[in-house]
Amino acid sequence: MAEAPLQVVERDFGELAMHMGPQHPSTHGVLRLTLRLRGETVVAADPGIGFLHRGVEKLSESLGWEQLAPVYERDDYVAPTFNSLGFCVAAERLGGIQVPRRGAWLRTLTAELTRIASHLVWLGTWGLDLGGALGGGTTLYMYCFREREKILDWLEAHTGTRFHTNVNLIGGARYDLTPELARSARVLMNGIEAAIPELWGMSGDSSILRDRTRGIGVISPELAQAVGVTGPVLRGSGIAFDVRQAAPYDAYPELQFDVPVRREGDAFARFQVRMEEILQSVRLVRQILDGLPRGPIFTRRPLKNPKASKLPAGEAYAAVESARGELGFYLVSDGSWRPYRLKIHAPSFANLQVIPHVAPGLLVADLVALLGSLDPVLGDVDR
Amino acid sequence: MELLRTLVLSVAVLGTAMTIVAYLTWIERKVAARFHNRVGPYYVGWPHGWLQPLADVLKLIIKEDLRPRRADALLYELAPVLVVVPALFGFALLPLAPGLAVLDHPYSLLLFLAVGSLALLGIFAAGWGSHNAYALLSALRSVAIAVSYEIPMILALLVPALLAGSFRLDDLVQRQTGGAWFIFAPVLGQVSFVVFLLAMLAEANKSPLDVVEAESELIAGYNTEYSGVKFALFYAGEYAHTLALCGLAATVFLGGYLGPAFLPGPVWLVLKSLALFVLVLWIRWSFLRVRIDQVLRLNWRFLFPLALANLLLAAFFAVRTR
Amino acid sequence: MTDPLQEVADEVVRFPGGGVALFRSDRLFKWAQTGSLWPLTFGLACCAIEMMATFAGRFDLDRFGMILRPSPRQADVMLVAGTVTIKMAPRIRTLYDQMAHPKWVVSMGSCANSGDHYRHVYSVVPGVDHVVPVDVYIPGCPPTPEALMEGLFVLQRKIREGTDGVA
Amino acid sequence: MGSLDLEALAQGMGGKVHPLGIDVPREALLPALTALREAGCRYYLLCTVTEVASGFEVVHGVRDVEANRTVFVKTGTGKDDPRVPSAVPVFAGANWFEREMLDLFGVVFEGHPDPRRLMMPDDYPGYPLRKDFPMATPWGYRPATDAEAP
Repeated sequence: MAEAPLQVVERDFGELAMHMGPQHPSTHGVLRLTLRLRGETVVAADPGIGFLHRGVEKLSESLGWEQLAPVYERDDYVAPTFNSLGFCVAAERLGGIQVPRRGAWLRTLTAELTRIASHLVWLGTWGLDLGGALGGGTTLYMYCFREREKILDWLEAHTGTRFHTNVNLIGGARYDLTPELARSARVLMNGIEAAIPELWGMSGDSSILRDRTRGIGVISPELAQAVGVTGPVLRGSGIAFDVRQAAPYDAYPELQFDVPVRREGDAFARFQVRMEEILQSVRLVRQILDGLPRGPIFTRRPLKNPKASKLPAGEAYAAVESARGELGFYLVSDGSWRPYRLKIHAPSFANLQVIPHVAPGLLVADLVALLGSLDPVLGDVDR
Repeated sequence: MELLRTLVLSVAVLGTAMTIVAYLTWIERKVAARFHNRVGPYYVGWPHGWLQPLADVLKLIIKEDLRPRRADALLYELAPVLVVVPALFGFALLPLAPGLAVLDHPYSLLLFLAVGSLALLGIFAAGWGSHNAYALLSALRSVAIAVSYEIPMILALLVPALLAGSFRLDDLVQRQTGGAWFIFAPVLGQVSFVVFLLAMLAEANKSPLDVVEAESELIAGYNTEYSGVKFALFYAGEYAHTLALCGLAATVFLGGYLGPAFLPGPVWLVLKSLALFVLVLWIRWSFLRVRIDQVLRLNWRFLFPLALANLLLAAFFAVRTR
Repeated sequence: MTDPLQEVADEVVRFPGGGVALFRSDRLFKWAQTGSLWPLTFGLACCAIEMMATFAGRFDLDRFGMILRPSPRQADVMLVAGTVTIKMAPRIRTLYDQMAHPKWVVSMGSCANSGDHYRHVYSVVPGVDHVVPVDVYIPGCPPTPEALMEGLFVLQRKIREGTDGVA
Repeated sequence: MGSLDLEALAQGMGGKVHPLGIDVPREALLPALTALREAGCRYYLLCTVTEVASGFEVVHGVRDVEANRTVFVKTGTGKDDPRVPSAVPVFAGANWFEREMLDLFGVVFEGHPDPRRLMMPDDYPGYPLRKDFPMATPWGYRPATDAEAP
């Protein structure tokens, strides 16, 4: 039988289409990245979300004003107190409700502690991304969670639960601060301040992390503004915008703190911004503990019957600086006992939009580093 | 008669090797826990989880043995065996006492390396056979790394071979009697030991060079699709491969079975290998992972020239003293 | 919690006169299965953060032989931690089918148990038991690490005494 | 960019000023956004839709970071033909926000590069956030029986 002619099949390797997620150790929750790869390099990345869409905006059209804060705390579950704080600030602006100084200062105290805890979760999970579950990354994750446990213990002592604390009320704070708690908070802050150099040594100082994150996922200031990224991602690209200074709320007008900014806009810049933010938060907490004013902590008692609490008709937009960025609430009220329409500007939602613009050209390992540096929380994205 | 001696010796060596390999998983989890200042396995086998490896292996054995429908049957089934056998073969070549080794071959050093790199075939067969994109990517990476890190490893081992003037592991150990371990050779010893250590990290895919099994990027790398006994084989094969390389390093650099008389020869070899294994663990649990192209760049730009220069220096040094 | 090995030990029947010991094999296998329960990392929402805190240094489930396995093939327990939405449910079912027998499911948190306050929302499956058969339910929103550990102990007790997981 | 420009801008586009920003007719949306962009509002904040009696009210939030001023540009659409020009050519950040509004309200954004559903499964019937959409629609997941399991 004649030898079959040898065919030289010249075939371009072409692109490998691949899903990363939604169940994937490093996508910070249920995010599905549809990747088109050529070898190891990403040609195109399209994030698919909605796997944790719990219809919070539809749900909030059937709940009273008093019942909504705990629901929003489950949105961004890594930094929960910011969500209920954002909603309360927006509702107070819509209804013109005054918050007593002590209540405002207490709300800022739990907010800044939650920011530290959230940044520690970010650093720990980023370590897992860059270092792997069976490698050095786990060591960084363990040390970060060890510090975070101390904060959660304090929050449990102050509010009764570890992180969904329900501290914020429309019109003030729910729990008062006892002298022992103030003392233990000071000890806590000394502990955190002592731990940061150690964590920095394990991550920032190691040249492996620098080589893996420098120059990766560079977001230019123009792209940052056009896409509307926010928080440490925006400040990592050289734009010094922080809601705590732009539209101060609660106790921030009376506190001194500076906003860390970096020019390079790459993953390492965002890393530096968040690490400095932890130190700023420690400074803020100390100022609050020193200057906590006396007086009542809320103006209106939380009403048992939700139908009794009404807010005037109208529209309002108010935002707070959450650990991930500007968390805004666009309230539309028709004067009844529940909101007519409520839109949440989720910081992670805006930050994730930058991936299709920045991902092409990165290696798969860089994509994981970029994703970690954006610090998305999928509950916040999907609402 | 000769066959009987080898048979008994190989059963003994294989038996101890497998128990040590099983307990390596326990050592790793305990050492890692120590780094994370937590406790590690404790309640399975009460005092300190000393029965944990038995529980893991037994559970994996009674797991369902499944194969994905679209997996390539031959490659998928063969891969675990292809990974474990070369790793275990290495133990046969290590000299336990003067003139006593399961397989005493004049070129045992080269034979060890040759068989050791067969494990790569198993990894690639697993990656390609299990018809899974993640496993495929991991298989491509493993080929790239193993091929590029073989060369510095061999060059690093040539230096002690050159100093000892033979490729027989037993001669190498004899040459190091009286505390003159090759690692103490003025410059050559330290450099070749470090080069070998780095190459070993990449070969046995331990972090920071374990890009092959990078969970965060590729779920579980080439063994994504394996469960039950086949996964247990992979798990044991990886540890056996690392222990064999540690044993080789101990034999070549730290004077295998030589040591003060109060402990018998083989025990010294085991102790030295375990010491090196803990060193590998120390490196593994404290550094983040290096990216795939940085791993290759580290090799071709730094490790390979360094190993070459070291070999030239050793050759020059050997000629002068001969 | 009596030491499982102790139970196995007193099951040993000393063969009269001979050095042979008889084990009832399923006791031994059950001891092995409870001794190395490998959960599948499956964090959906807030409970995932609490699950990570439980596997971290302070509560350290490694003491009971539990390491997190990323791939469903090598996992024994699927720990569903968070709200199950209709877009995620088919994927949960696929992952469950990919796991090798014997396998168990632990539903962590009231969102996975019954959908919690999102129960009547259009995009939420009211409880993961609509998707996969569940062995242990852990109440709480989120359940504290101690509650999660208690749930896993209950699963161990169930394996030791009750049905051998899902057929 | 003082508020005075807003007054002039609104008049120029045939709209009016309201407490949070300006209200312009549908056709003038893109010119208004481009004008705001030139005037310094380069940061894109959000896009939301509110269902009002006369139809849907689409709101785009833009901000001038230096002057720290946020302007909300509103435009109304009819009940039956919820069509609005897409803001993606002017602001890249509007992409996902508009896809979400399409998914939850059914407002069609003409000229949107990738008009797919964002939150709900692709074959989901109806638009959940509309007032007439019942809250607990039983389009739930029915578990695949073992026969269908892969």
